[in-house]
Amino acid sequence: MKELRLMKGNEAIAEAFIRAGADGYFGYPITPQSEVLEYLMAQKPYETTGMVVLQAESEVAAINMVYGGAGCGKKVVTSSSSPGISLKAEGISYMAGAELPCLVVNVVRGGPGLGTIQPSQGDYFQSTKGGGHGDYKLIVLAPASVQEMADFAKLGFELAFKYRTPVMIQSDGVIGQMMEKVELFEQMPRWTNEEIKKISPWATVGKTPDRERNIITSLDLDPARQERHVYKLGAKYKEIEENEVRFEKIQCDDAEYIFVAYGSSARICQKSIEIARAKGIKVGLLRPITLFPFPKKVLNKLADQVKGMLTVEMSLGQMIEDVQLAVNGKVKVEHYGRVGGMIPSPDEIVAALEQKIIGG
Amino acid sequence: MKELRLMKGNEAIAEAFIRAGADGYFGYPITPQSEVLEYLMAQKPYETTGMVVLQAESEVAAINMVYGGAGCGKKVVTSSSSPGISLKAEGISYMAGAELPCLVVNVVRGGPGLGTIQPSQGDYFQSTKGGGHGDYKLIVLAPASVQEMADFAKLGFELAFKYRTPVMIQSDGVIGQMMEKVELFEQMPRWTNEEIKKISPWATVGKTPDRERNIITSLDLDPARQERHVYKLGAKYKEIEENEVRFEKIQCDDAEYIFVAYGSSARICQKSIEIARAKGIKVGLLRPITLFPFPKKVLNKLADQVKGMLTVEMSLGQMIEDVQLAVNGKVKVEHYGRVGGMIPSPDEIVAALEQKIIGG
Amino acid sequence: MDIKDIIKPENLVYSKSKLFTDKALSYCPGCGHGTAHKLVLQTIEEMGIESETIGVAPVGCSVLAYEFMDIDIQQASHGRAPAVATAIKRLMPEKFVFTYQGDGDLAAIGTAETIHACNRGENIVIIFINNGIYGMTGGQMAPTTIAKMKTSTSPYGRDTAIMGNPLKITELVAQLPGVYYCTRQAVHTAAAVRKAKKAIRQAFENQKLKKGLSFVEIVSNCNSGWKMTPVDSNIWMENNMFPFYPLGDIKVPTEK
Amino acid sequence: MDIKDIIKPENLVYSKSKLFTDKALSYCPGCGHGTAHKLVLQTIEEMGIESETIGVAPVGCSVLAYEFMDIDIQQASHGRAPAVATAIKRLMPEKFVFTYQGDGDLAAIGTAETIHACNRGENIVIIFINNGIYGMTGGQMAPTTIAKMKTSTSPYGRDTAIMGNPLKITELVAQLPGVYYCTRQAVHTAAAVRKAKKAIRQAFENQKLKKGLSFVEIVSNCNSGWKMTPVDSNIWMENNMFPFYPLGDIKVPTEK
Amino acid sequence: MTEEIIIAGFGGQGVLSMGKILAYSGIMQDQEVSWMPSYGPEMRGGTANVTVILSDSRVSSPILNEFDTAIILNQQSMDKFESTVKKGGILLYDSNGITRHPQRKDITIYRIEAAAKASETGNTKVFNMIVLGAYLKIKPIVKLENVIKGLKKSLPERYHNLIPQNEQAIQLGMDNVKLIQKV
Amino acid sequence: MTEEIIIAGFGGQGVLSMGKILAYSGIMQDQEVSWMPSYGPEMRGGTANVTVILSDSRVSSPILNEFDTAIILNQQSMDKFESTVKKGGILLYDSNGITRHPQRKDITIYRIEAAAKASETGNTKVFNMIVLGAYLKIKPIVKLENVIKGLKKSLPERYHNLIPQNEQAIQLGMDNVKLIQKV
Amino acid sequence: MAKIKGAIVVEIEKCKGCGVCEVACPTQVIKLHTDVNGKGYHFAYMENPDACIGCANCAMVCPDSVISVYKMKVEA
Amino acid sequence: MAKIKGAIVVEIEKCKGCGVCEVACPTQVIKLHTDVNGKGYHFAYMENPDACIGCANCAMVCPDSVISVYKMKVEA
Ligand SMILES: Cc1ncc(C[n+]2csc(CCOP(=O)(O)OP(=O)(O)O)c2C)c(N)n1
Ligand SMILES: Cc1ncc(C[n+]2csc(CCOP(=O)(O)OP(=O)(O)O)c2C)c(N)n1
Ligand code: SF4
Ligand code: SF4
Ligand code: SF4
Ligand code: SF4
Ligand code: SF4
Ligand code: SF4
Ligand SMILES: [Mg+2]
Ligand SMILES: [Mg+2]
Repeated sequence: MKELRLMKGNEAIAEAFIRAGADGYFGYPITPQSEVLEYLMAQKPYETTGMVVLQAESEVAAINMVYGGAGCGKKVVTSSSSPGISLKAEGISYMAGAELPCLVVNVVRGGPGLGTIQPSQGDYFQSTKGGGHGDYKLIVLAPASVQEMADFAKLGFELAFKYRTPVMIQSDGVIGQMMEKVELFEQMPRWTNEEIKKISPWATVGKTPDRERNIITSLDLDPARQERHVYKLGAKYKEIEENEVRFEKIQCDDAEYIFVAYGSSARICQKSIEIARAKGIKVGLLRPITLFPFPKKVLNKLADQVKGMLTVEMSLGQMIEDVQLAVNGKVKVEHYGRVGGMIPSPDEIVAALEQKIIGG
Repeated sequence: MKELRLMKGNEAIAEAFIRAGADGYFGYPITPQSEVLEYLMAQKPYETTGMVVLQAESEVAAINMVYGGAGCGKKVVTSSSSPGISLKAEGISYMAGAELPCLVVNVVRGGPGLGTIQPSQGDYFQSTKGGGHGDYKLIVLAPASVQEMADFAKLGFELAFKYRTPVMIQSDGVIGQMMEKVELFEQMPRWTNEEIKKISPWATVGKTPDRERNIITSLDLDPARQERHVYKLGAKYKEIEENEVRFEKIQCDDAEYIFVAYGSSARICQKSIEIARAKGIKVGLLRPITLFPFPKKVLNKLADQVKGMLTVEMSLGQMIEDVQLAVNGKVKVEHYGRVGGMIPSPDEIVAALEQKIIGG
Repeated sequence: MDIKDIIKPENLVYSKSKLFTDKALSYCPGCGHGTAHKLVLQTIEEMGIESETIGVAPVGCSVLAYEFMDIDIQQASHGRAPAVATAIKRLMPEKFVFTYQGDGDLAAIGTAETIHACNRGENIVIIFINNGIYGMTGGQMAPTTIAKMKTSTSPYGRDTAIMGNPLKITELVAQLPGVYYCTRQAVHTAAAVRKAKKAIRQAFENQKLKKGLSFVEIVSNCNSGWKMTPVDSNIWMENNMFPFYPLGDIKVPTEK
Repeated sequence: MDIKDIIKPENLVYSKSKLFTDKALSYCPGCGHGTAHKLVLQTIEEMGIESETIGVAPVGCSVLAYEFMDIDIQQASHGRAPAVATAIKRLMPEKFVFTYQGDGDLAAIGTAETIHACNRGENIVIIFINNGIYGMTGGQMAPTTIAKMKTSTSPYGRDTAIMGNPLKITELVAQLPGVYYCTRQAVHTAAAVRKAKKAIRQAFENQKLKKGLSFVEIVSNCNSGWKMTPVDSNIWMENNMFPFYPLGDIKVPTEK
Repeated sequence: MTEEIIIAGFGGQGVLSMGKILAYSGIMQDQEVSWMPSYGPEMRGGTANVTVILSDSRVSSPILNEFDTAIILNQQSMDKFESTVKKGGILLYDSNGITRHPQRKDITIYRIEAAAKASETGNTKVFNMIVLGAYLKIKPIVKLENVIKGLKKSLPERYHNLIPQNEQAIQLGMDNVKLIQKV
Repeated sequence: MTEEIIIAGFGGQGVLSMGKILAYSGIMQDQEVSWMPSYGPEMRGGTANVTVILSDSRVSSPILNEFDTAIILNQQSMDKFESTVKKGGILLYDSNGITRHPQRKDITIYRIEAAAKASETGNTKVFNMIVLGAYLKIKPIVKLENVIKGLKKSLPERYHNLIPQNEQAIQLGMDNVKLIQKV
Repeated sequence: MAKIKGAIVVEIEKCKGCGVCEVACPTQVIKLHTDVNGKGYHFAYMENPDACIGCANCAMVCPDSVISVYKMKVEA
Repeated sequence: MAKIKGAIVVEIEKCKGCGVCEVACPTQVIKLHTDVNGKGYHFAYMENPDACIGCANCAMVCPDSVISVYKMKVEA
């Protein structure tokens, strides 16, 4: 039987790295996610599974360590929070360009700048539209529970290797710091060198006589070749949009209105639904689980059914653009959010629905 | 009379910094914009206007030098190209949070990663949606000529100080490397210490007994206060959207189709218009000059007039989202672009118009 | 005689620097940050340069230094205070500029900015609080954490074979020609405070004379991070930190 | 006797390393990068470790090292090769890992990664090509540019008062306990090439013995950036670079 | 059944671990639980609080602005959280250090002199267990045996010898809680 | 009038500066101009080219894939740019180092032995001015006096003494350009 | 004979009870109070005021600058 | 008496004419050709083949590794 534990989101994801057979974690402390590294250091997986855990000198070093490890076909991961993720932007862009699989966890805090250490969802644009330079996309998973923190570590690695792409797990201070019960999946063995050679034949593990040398790079000085490469990336993102959309529909069947919210906001919206339905307002929730690929189609379909949508984000309104792009003018879309580390309460969300959508 | 010169875009903007009375430039070499620092070092403005020019140890150091200078109410600027801009993401977010005026020039090259040194417009999302973390916006100016490289240096400083916000000048390898004739505005004096105290009473120039101490920070550990701060930023961005939209309409009056393109793509589209109109296709060009604030209203209005819009970008399609958001489903919007340092030719753009919009 | 007879304005011999704001320090009880703040402010007050001084606060427990010091201050991003200070000083060479940084800030993420500001010989003062730990974020290992020391990210003690050696950044920067004066001090006893005060004064005087960069390390406690009482932490510091980070001048101006 | 009698397979005493690919080197005529590449490849070939070696290329003229070296290589982002190599080595401790970096890459933007990889004593080899300039981007000033030297961003010569002092990063890292072996070499004469070769071999042997980090600086020319002929650039290097960057071992293992 | 609780006091009073034990106890009897702490440097010598939810169905929002029960252990927390108790809900507090006692008339108020009792026992560390006992007396939402199981889960093995003394403290709390006002 | 030109050859042949002088000459007679070079490290010992446009009206795209005139100075450039000359346009080339001469039949072709002439004069630096002269003979789109003005603008003051010798080189080019094929 | 007498004033509400002053005092003047202040700290006070020589050691090491020191010469 | 005779082979098309080998040769064997190769470089060649002692200095310093060195003992 799987194990049941009461854990913080940050601890659960750290434990899940170990169990998912991760080869290496490289990180730098920052609130509200320092427990990830702390948990790993306390567990010492290097003495059990052989997983490397290293506190880097900075976030920049950490993401480049991840680059190095991923280039060897290893399962590697880093975690940070908003300012630290900004520092990793160049490295993430490199990894997307070099088509390297890895996990990057962002336990979002309030920005811009040093901002606040309290929860926020202000990094949606950064994660989904490209914090780094150039045409690239990350697969972005948004866990809404401690259970998903653990599960998405495994899923994230699967997707990363399936598409040879960095995967971002976008959490926030609520999900990272809260404890819930979590059913942990069983320990998976780390890949052997032989398995890595099969799974990632492109990896730089030493050029044996049976193959051409392997190169990890994001550079091509020949524009025609570089263009082909970028088109190939573009095709991959299209494929991901076809295959990997994930979302949760809650009480949408009879809904006249829809909340669109992810992560901790989606949790709060569930309480809002209880309140609203008690008042007779038929509202449901569409929770994007993948922020990229964004659940456009289902939203576009829901737009035919409902009278309006309210996006609820702990930001000034970022995901709302993707919702608007999805519904393409079919239905009214408004945003409600709190910022700066403030968290919207279930009833103020209901009030916003009444005011901006139903009454508005 | 103003001076007329044949200059590279990179040289023109460097000369314009001096003439705009800039106090400091901090940068790190990267192709295709190294001429900016080289020009300044050759001119030695520190011996004439007193402007400081410093080659920093990295882009991260450079943006933080800009932070320091801007915090003193000085006119300061940095320039780089795509990977270097990614490294500046944290610093830019800090400056937005601390409400510091400055100029950041991005002479975009092809990404992601090290990519190519050839021209690209793949950093649109990064500039307009937020490369750094948190809710913030930059004013983004997109010059389409060497003349505008010079003029926008001046305009950029004006806007930066008007709104206490970082301003991004988003150029690309074409505009940076090409020479055109440019009419240089006259040398403006650098602000005196007295002027700075008046213009930027918030600046840290030493706490005199007549005022409270000045603090430059983006941090507020109290969520309620931080929320007020972020709302204030939000209000500022709204104000900028009201007041500072800039665009150029070319042959739109009788247009049945519209190209939407900025920077060097807009230059190429003008040639495409010649070609298309010779064929009897009535096409015009809407050139956003400010990428944020985006010329939403004019596009929404044009959507009532035309049959379709083609965005032309040297990317996989980024600005197209803003165009779609602007027209809100009223009219068909498609994207045509080249990537990886490849530059679309005028006639392939016309072909794309015929195929994707007129025929499609 | 009665105490009231002693406690009279004319008998006052030591009190809080006037350059402190009214806000209570946010530091943990017994934390050396407060003492170090005081010495910086006393120096500025004595030199009468409060209206000409711009401080640069780091990211670390002293991120809020600007709440407590009644002077103009910029709060820099993590590790970049030397770059921020470089620009301030270059743009306003007539002002006094100092950074105040922790060991994570200065010697981990900020290594490049530290080395290069030092190497350029920027005419600034760097006050470097080495408490061998990341205080602010809850006691993680710092580059300066000594061997075997327990922190939240070295819960079984720093294993130098895996986690690297403690970094004597001060000895490193002392090698650079741009560094004019470099010293290591402490603030846990009155005698140490007196010496540290003198060192800080010297550093600011150097800046006045345009001598280049002055670097003052203060080995300090982080009783919260170390999980000790303040008094015990100071004893532990003497017994464990000082042998590795010996106090005293590391580089002194040769000219006089 | 006829030359043809000499030019026979059995008389071959020196030829191109087999670990070069067929691709012609993209370097400027006379550039030391090519020679340095050769020494690295010869070492790997001699030790027979080509299937166990992973190289890390920098951003700089040698960004394309992977085009020329017939081994597995990762191209790291600017300055971060030591971090990339750290992870590779830690995840595959049985492999040989080296970085190949220019002076801008290693000593400017990459300062923190260099210092910390050295300080952790990562069991890798760093080959550091110091040509006193940013070759790739068109000859801008590097941290290592010597005083008064002209570059495109110091067109009137490096004014150390404004632009800072040339940085002897090699002497700095030699201080760190994690650095086991540290030497400065050149590759412009046959004698220098022989010594440099030996140093690189020593470095790789150290890695085999798990001794920690070996750091081999090669002072080299950038005739394009220096705007000289290759031959003149080598003479200039001897006269101007070597006095400031003296060749020879800086740190040698004390044990034997 | 859903019980939404806020526990608030000084850092160091064991607020977070008390919440954790409660949450673990819920798990032991197959409930859904969530535990959401305040976090960050302001906790340094400052206040700490934790929201604990125990429910028979999936917990929606882990963050609330109204609570069934508020357990309040210093004045700052009283100022902040008295108003967040739902009408008809419960406020339990320790009067040590309290300068302004609760004033609401629409809630039920209990007091437990846990600090005093703890120092009487000579073991101030069991303070939070006394409070927990008081709470469980008022609202026996988890069985004592499950609390003990929860304790075992949340304490590292090497501290399991302390469990009996924690159990006694819980009993002490149960025995000493006082009803101040009933609605 | 709009003239769209590509000049292509080795780095070091003065391709970029020839384009610059041409552009400056245009400015001297009040035309609109643009000058767009190839750039980057592949120029290291490799090829260099520049697109120059002179026009009476605002220049739209500075980047083109068809040209009125191509000036071609090595084989690689011939391979790359011969096909880009507009039908009826002009191709001017120096045969030095050319292994495959132009083959198109629908364009006018001129040759200038500029490398040979330059080494005859003993000053290989004027190579590009000889080419410029040849071009201006074919297409006198800018007046010689404006070229001299353009030269003055693009050369630093300390080289102005070299202008006469550049002028002679231009003349040399004008005198030696040969028509190979006329359409 | 002239003797030096000292005294200190502790800002009780700002004292954090760290005890650093206590160990710094050469004449064992200072103790931490059994009572706590509004923040819950056992604040410092002069337990042996007579022993105070006004050396300011305590104030010098007080991280929170909450000690003021007074000193005067008295004829013994 | 046994004498050492050497010879070099330059890959002409890959030579970049840098001249580094020329100055490295202790016996002035090498010169740069007045002709150029396909890339336009004046390539290196043995101008005094008889003087070659096969020391490989030239090859050692050749940045492009385009020199192969041959050596044999010949009876004088
Ligand atoms: C880019 C970035 N990375 C990480 C952090 C998190 N962080 C805040 S303070 C700190 C370390 C502080 O340690 P130190 O500099 O030693 O200061 P102390 O608190 O010990 O005085 C860290 C890692 C951050 N705010 N920004
Ligand atoms: C983040 C980033 N900044 C700047 C650059 C531009 N850049 C490429 S190479 C280089 C410097 C190369 O100099 P060096 O390391 O000395 O190598 P060399 O070419 O001299 O061998 C720079 C600044 C870049 N590619 N990425
Ligand atoms: S955490 Fe450490 S460094 Fe920070 S205030 Fe507390 S004792 Fe001082
Ligand atoms: S630019 Fe300099 S370093 Fe680069 S290849 Fe040319 S000579 Fe070598
Ligand atoms: S002034 Fe000196 S003697 Fe008096 S209490 Fe303070 S330390 Fe003790
Ligand atoms: S040193 Fe200061 S804060 Fe600490 S106990 Fe003494 S008076 Fe209080
Ligand atoms: S050293 Fe090599 S590349 Fe240079 S001239 Fe000699 S053979 Fe040619
Ligand atoms: S092998 Fe020696 S002697 Fe022969 S050409 Fe080369 S350097 Fe000269
Ligand atoms: Mg510290
Ligand atoms: Mg270099």
